[in-house]
Amino acid sequence: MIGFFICQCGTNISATVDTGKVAAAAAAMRGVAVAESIQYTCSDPGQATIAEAIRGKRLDRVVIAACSPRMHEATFRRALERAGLNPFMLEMVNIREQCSWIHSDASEATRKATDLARKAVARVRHHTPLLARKTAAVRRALVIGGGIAGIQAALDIAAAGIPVTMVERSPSIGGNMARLDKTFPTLDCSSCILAPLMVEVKQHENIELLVNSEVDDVHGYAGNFEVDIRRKSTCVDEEKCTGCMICQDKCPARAPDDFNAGLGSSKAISIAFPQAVPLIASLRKEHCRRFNGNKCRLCQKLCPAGAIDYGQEEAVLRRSFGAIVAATGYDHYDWKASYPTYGMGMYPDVVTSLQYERLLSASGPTGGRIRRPSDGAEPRQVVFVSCVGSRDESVGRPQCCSVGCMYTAKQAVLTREHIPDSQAYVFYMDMRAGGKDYEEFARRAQTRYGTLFIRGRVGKIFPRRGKLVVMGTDTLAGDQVEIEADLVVLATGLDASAGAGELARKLNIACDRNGFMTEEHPKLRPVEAASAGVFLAGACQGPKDIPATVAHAGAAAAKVIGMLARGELEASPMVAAVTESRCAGCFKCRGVCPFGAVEKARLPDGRPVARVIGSVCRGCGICNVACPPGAISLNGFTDKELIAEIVEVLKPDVGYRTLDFG
Amino acid sequence: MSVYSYFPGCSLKSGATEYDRSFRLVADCFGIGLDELEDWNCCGASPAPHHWGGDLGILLPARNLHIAGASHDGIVAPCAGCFNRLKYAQHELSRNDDLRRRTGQALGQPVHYQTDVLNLVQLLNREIDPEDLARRARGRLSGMTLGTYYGCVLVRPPQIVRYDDPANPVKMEPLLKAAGATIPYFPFKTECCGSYMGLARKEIVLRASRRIIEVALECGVDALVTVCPLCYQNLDLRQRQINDVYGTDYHLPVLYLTQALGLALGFSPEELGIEAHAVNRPPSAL
Amino acid sequence: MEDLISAIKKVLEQVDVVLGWARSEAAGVAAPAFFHTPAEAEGAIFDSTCVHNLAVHLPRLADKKAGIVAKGCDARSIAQLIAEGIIKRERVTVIGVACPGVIDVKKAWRCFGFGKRVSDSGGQVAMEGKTVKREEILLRKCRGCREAGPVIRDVTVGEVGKAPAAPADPAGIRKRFAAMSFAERRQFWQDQFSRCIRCYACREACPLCFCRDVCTMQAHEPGWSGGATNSSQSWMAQLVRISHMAGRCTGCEECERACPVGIPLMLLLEEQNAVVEELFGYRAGSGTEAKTPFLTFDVNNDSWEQER
Amino acid sequence: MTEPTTRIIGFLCNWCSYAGADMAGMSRMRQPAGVRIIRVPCSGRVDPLLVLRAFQEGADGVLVSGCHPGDCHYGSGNYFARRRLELLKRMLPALGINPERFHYTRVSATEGARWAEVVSAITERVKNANDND
Repeated sequence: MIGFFICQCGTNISATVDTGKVAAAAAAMRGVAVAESIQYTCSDPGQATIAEAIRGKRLDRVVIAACSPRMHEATFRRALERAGLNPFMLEMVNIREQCSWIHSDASEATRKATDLARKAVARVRHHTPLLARKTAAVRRALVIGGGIAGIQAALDIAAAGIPVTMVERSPSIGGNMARLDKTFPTLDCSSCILAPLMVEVKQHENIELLVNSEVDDVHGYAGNFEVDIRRKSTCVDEEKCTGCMICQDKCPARAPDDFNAGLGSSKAISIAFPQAVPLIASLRKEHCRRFNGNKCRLCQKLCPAGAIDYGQEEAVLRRSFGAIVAATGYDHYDWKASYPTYGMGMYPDVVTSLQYERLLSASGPTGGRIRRPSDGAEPRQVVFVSCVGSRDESVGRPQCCSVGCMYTAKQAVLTREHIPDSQAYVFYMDMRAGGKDYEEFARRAQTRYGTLFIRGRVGKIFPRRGKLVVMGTDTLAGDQVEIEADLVVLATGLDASAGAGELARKLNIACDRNGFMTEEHPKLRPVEAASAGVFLAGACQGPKDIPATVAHAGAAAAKVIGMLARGELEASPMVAAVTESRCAGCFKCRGVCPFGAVEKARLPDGRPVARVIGSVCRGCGICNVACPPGAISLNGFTDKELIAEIVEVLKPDVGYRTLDFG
Repeated sequence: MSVYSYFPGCSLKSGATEYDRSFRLVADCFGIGLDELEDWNCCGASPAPHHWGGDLGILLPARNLHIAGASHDGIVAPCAGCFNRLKYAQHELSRNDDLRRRTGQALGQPVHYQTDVLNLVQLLNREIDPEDLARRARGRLSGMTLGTYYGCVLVRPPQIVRYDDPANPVKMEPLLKAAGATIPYFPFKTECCGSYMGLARKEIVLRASRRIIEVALECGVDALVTVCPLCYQNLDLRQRQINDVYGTDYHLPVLYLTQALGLALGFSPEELGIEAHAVNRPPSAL
Repeated sequence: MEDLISAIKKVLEQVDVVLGWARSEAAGVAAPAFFHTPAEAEGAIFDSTCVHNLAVHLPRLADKKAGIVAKGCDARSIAQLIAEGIIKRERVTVIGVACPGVIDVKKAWRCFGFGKRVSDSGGQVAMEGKTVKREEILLRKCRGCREAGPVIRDVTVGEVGKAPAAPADPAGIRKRFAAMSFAERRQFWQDQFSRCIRCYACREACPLCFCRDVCTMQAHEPGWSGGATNSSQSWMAQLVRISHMAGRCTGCEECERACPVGIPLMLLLEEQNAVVEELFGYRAGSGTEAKTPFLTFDVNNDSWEQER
Repeated sequence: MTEPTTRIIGFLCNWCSYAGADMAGMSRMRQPAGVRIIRVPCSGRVDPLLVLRAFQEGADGVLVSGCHPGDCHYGSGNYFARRRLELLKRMLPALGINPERFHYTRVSATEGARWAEVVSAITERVKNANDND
């Protein structure tokens, strides 16, 4: 028994569509027990009329011709549910956005509405009650990446009582933020605000911290991920190491200083930086003498804790998680190959902004005194070049790094604070200072700190009498300018961190053209990845400054908490389902599924069949088309339903059939 | 043996005869056949066609392409400006049916424009095996630091010229390295020399060329190497004017690529016409 | 023939059954045969009447180890079945044979009469004194054959790689069809399918139609076509099959050969194969690793992405 | 009625094109009345057989509209659709259907104006499709 209700939507619909006529036509359609025209179906009285008809006429399915289903489908489903019907026994007919609002001829519009009504009535006959599926979820979250995004997400999730495993590939958490000196626009010390959070992660009873570790492989699906975590060999027993640094002091092998962005040098066995969490040493075999043919065992001999174990092997841990947060952050763009006119790295006094942070930082290689790398002299003239590898179509990088303008302004300010008689110049494209208090800060950099801003790109950097000449255009003055600099700082753009693409593949999520992981919806689902149960936090989704990263990570954490709090997941029932008796076991569905939602199963007689994991399936229906015997079909959009729509909407074809195709 | 149609253009027949001479010497050394284009005309780079407007800027080079036809392995224009005009005309003809038709009308027959247009660097890289060059080099460039100066129209606009990296061209380097020279990174290798502004606004040329020389010296260069007669003119012939205006004392030799290679191959500065240059004090190592 | 028989015997040592041909005395031409024992293998033959694509039997033998005698065109079906994961490479042993081209047996019967023993040597097909040049009664697919060397084979009998020298088929129906307007073509197919008897021989003969019992051509659900034997429903049913063959059909022509009423099905399948090859550079059955363009693509290498 | 309505079945993906058609409605953009929209979750759900079935049932034209490349709600549905439908379009002449009667396009949720243009343009093309070619 089908109930048909047509909405007048005041005059929005009834001005063009004769709703009474459509209702009368519907009343004559097979299975329709009641057909009514209602002034506003979505209003309380309107919904009451529908509910009454459902109960009174024992309706088992309902067609509502009104606005777009994108508008009110959810409303009417709830109405059906309240009236005791399965909410999926509803079919809507879009006669407002796609009919009354776009046609002026009343008879044409009415005929179209009638055609659409007939199609909906035919379709609803094939509807079956659908039940939201519930699956148990593992109450543990994985956070990949230990920068500020991962830290924030982990702390928020852990605070809700949900256990978290944090995986960080480097020896310490802290990420890029730990390398920054001060933060804009408040100029508070980056590590001072970050360090307590790092320590909290380490000490939190709900957080398991795995450094020197990477995600090897991901299986399973939302609520039930199985993740292999590879723990790299560092030759140091984490349980024993006390962080005394004796090994680092005595180690004879020099090694590049990753934390200081290549400035200065470190040792083969070292603690990443003084505030590292966990404060344990790790040994880099590629630089260690012992692993390069020498007999050196100095660190093992000297370690008071006996923590050095040269034979330590890599291990793979398998853990189960209900949800995964990717917080892999960013890397600075490697500018050298794309900007040959900036010297391709041959001038030591052309540094990147991250290197400059280390020169500014008290924990950096110069102890917080700005010294240029070539000769250790204190620079007087410092030139900042914005947008190196950002907003530059000529090197194929149109994107904005979103933080360059502000960190450059900050670095210019700090330059004057460190060296009062210095002069900072900034070549900029546009000042993008959209955040709270950002514009005021950037303005202060000019007014109070005397930074000279020059609008234009730098064409060349070349040496002249021991200085570097920065040659560029001042597009406001319309002139070429040359500035003799002691030190040049390139504000390099941001890339997704190395390996993010590979991780995205493991997580079955997409990356955009710039390599950043793609959120499910740019406005409404900014932290959800396209794979259920996977969330994005921070700059892995796109360049972000610290406040935005923290907010984004908090949002991701809230989604994880929301998902795992109930212990079970409710999946939309509008997913694919397999009729096993029709399945030929060819698994073409499995091949095309973008979400890995189809698994291989065996019937008791040994016959292989496809099975849909309801909580992973997103309901796109690609499999439905790929299945030759039509065994797999998408609930709510089955072949039967769609064929019924086609057949009915084209009836009656008397009078206008022009094509006779079989 | 490969044979190329040779388009000398006005420069190599007048102000840059030493370029023509040295090119023929080097080509001969490596068995590169040069067949001077019969009845060639202006490449179209002179101001006249541009001021007259219309199709002249295309018709002139198109006629040269047409004469070259498919007779040889391609057409070589050592002057960077000539090369650029030929290449530009070819590009326009290939994508503009109407222009092609008009050109055909002007020529009295359908225009043949598909011949391979090569610049000098391209030709030498194609025909000279660096190992062979290294074997034959007499060591006269060893110990010399040469600044490779490409100028503008040899590599730009990149979508038309399609040769070398427009921001950091490097194609001269393998030849000169094989010939024994040291090539430092020279950041001004494509910086503007002032071009034809020498006629109307001399001060612009002096300023631009001065900076090129200044940076070259900063980079420890003994001589600059170019393939463009106009660049040569601004950098060499005007060096004294630069010295006069700026009070500098520059004596930086500027060589055509073929002169530099000629030196390496054992030709004398006289044979190569280097003595005719304004800065003819030979680089110390000669 | 000795080579073939010994090859089959050898393969039988490792497999449960070998699919090949034996002479059907009743029909006078080759008929498919399943060899389980060396004694049975003694009857194996291969000649130009071995028209059948035996790969059609492989999906049903998927749980056995099977050997199969395969012509070049048959081998492509086997490769495609493996590429799709319908059968396992390690379960099948392919005996590739040198094929001189196979004949249109119906035409032979028309020349000689049914049931007369057809012999074939030196390019002459003969029966009781009458002879006809093999080239004249070759199957259409053998003209301009591209498959002389079986793409997949474990054992090779004879010198493979030589395609029959016959030139491609003179146009015939194809020429006529090409000249038709859209409306005429619709009428053409309506006429053709008015003869269809819904016997599904096309499907049964197709080595890649593995759905069999659950095939949507005849299923009530979801109702792509009704079950009636009328032109319109039979046409739609065939379109279902052709659509499911996109990027999978290896062009063995078994469907058309099997059709008892002679509907020129290959007209559509050839067109489809040509379009797939042109659009995606893909030919089904070219290898055991290939994936059809409709089941996979690489976003980064998709031409569409570049258009963006 | 002087001229029969040109009836076109439109298969529109829920996330982009269907929303785009709604957007056109919200902007009150007048369109030919012959289009009958069938909502599908994704253009990847559109089986070429549905298109053929629509022709068989007497549709004058069929239009499939999905997301722009890279915008698919499901990541790759429109890529699958494009491959299948491109083949279909090229097969239509052999089946006796003028390919002018079938169109595959992309309209995003914000492109209401584009949707209205697409509907008008395609209605016109279908109307002018000559089956005696």
